[in-house]
Amino acid sequence: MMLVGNIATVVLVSLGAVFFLAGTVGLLRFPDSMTRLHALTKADNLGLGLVVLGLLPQVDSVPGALKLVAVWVLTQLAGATVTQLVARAVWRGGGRS
Amino acid sequence: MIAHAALLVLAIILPAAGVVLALAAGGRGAERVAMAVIAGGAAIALAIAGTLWTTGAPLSYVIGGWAPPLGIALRADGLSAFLLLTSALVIGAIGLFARATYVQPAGTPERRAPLVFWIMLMGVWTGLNAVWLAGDLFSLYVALELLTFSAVPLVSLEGKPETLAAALRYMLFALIGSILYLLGCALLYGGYGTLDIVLLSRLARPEPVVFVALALMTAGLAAKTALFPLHLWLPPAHAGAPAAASALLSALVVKGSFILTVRLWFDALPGIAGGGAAQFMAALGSAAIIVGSVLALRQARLKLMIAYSTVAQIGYLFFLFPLAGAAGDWERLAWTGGIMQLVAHAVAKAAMFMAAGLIGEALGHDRIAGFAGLGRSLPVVMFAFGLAGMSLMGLPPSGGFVAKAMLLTASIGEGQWWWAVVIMIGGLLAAGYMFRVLTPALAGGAAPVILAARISSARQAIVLGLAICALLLGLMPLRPSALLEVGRTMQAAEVK
Amino acid sequence: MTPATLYGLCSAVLVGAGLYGALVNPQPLRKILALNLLGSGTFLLFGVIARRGAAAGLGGDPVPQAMVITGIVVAFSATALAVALLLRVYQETGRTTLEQPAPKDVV
Amino acid sequence: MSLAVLADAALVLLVLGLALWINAASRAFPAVVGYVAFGLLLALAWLRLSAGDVAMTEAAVGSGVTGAVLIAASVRLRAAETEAPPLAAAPPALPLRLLALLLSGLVTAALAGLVLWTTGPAPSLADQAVQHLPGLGMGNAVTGVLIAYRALDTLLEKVVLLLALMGIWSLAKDRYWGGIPGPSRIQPTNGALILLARLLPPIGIVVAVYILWVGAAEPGGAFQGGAILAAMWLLVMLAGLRDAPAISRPWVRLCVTVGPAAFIAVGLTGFALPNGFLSYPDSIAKPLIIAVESVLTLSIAVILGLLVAGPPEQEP
Repeated sequence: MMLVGNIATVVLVSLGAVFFLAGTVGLLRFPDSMTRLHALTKADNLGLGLVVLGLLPQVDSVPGALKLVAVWVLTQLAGATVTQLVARAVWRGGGRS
Repeated sequence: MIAHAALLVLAIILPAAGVVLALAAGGRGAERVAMAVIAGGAAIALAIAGTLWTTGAPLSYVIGGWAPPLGIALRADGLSAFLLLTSALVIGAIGLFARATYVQPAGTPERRAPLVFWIMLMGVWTGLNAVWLAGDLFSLYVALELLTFSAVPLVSLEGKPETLAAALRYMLFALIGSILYLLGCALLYGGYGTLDIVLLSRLARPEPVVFVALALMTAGLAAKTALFPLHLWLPPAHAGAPAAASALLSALVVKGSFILTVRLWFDALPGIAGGGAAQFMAALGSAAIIVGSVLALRQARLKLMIAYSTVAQIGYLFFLFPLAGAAGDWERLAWTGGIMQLVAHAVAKAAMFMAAGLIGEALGHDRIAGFAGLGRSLPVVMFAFGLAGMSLMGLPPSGGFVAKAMLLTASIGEGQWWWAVVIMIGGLLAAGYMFRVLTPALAGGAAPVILAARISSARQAIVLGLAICALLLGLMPLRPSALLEVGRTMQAAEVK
Repeated sequence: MTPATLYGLCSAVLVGAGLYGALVNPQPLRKILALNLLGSGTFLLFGVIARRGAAAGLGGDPVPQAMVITGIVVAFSATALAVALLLRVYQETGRTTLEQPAPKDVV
Repeated sequence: MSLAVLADAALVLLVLGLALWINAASRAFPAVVGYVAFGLLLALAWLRLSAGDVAMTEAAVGSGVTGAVLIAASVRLRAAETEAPPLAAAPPALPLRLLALLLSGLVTAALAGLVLWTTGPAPSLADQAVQHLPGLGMGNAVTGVLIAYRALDTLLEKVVLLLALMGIWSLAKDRYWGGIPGPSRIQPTNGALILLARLLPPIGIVVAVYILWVGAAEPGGAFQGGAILAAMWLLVMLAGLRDAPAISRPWVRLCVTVGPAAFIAVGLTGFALPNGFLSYPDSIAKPLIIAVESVLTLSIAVILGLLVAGPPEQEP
């Protein structure tokens, strides 16, 4: 059981890291703000989600697990709002970055 | 004895509670709270000084029963007693003086300036008493910040553009100063695991960490004290503030960081800084005296002149570092002389700024060129101004004379005659800028000036009373004060 | 090199950078930012000292840590007050400089 | 070199790079945004130094609330940035810059030297601090220091906060005294922000209360909890759902003063106990401390929020 958990952690967290990496590369390399936002939100949504999912087997209490999930949910909420705000500001500014 | 020691707590907590209460009450309540705090604070200061005087022993109070190094102790020695009394006297006079300016008429909406003034007055007092009494370098940092946060709004109280800029500049100087001081605290804690002054004095040895800490802290505190060449912020800030606030800032607030420097050099880290460093401090003080006085001579406006005179008079305080010490007759004389200079300047400068405020109100301006014949129109105010000026010049019989005479005697006695030369030049320059104001004002032939506003005799009396206090300090005998020596244990051992 | 030493060096550089920025940068807002860097460096030094004083099952000496918490709060209050002053100066004068108007009043 | 040291080194390099960039950036707004990121990275550094309480405070106050103040200021000052001297300030002359460089270089060198010089374990009060915790009913030593051993500092720091608030209010124009802080924000704004401002505060309040409560035993406490409450309030104001309250409102005055007043009152009742001012009776130490901290949290939240909101700029 321990082993399965550990393997799941390694796989999921690594996968999450890949998404973060891809998101960061996108942030640096994409041409304009909209596509950059797109890249960032992928890192936020999937990357963090996978990392949290991967860490769950390592938590030994239910409240601890709930806290981890709460971190993900709150980041989603904040990230989505901020993306909206930035996108709207970019839109108003005529689509320039 | 425990009951007496509890007074140390009350000296800090009473004005602090005043700040909280005045803000909660708002409006007319603020002034009432401030008046009650002034009365109570004066009683506490007198009681502490009286206890030290009668018992001849210092007081200390351990907060919450947590003894240092884990906890914080408050301590009152003779120096604290002098400073508590001085601040109670000066703040009392300023408070009574300011009642006419910062009025909240009954039944009207709350006004900005009175509420801010009364709260900041008590904020300054909290900070000062905490500086005089706290026995822990980090508590002293918080105390310094109390001073900064209450002094800055006083500078910009009138909201004029130039005073706002002066307040911002003062704030930035003060912030750099407090962070450098805090940096030194970090180093000392890292070296010795305590920031308690008494424990540090036992543990600290002359080693790199202490040198760096002392240098950083001294530099930071010098910026807050406006020691030359870090004085640039002071004149616009002190001259731009309303008169009652200028009096508070020039008389007391700059002394807070100075006394903290003294506590560091003499109490927390005694004997760490070498003679060369002490000479350097006094050299900066000398430069302050010369530069400040010369600039004071060149000012066209009275309040700026007085502010530059503060830069100069602060310079004298720094003669403490090479001249004063725990042992030896000359050193003890210099100690009393230096502290007397602080007290005399506080009292005289407060009187002088308030007199300048009354002159400004009466004339509608404070240009020195327009002062001819002022002596006839405002005799009491000009008399008070002259009396306070005697102290700055060091003429007998005044507090300033006693202080400067002691410093002068000590410097000759210790073979450091060069400081004596500076003290005498400084006196001459002070006479120069004082007479630039007094001569036209008291000139016999000139017709009395037409006054724009009438000045109440009660306010004139307050200023005169304070100026007379500056004079009465001159009745002090020219020898080391017994009260000031309370708590300076090392020296007591030396004498026996 | 222990982590504490590493962060200690970090704090030394932060202090230097903050001090330089506060002295040299002419814009008051940037001075305030630099002062915050200076403050952060100072606090970090407290943290390093606390870490080196780890004992009694604690990861660090709680006394300097508590001092940092007090310090951060004071630093924030200072930033807020300085920024409010700056905004008011700008509102009144349209300028963001600390230079005094040329002293015309000198004899 | 272990992996952890590598991570530390990377974090330090990131922090330093960001710091230098904040100094060098040509415009204020990006520098300020950089500072917020800097604060969050610093919070990670604090975790690496085993200082969870400080990390939370740094993230919430040092980076978060400070960032809010600085960002708002940089936006309002944006127009001034394109000004040339004399409206904007000119940098100092080269010799002065070199002097400043020399000075800051010396300080850095001295500090770095001391850090490298003293490598052994530092003197520590950790033992003493832990030893007395059970008597207070506390498990978190940092909270113990703040609320008991060095309670005087904490109390005076509350007075500093009040003075700072009063100082900011004092910058109001006379005709706005007693009015509403800041320019009016009530306007049809972004739907997403409004949604967040409706969703997040209930969660934030629960988290703040939790952090205050847990502060007795684990990282957390009045300040961290208060900062979170303040952030929730600021979010509501930012979304345009509510304006800041007029500063003449009695409840505002009550909220900002009740915490410090309660702290002073509890401190003074200590005079009736053997250990005097700011000591707590053994039997009810913990509930008393939690009670004081709860009231303090409320005051801190309101004060922090109002410090960010700024001086009154609308007539009462």
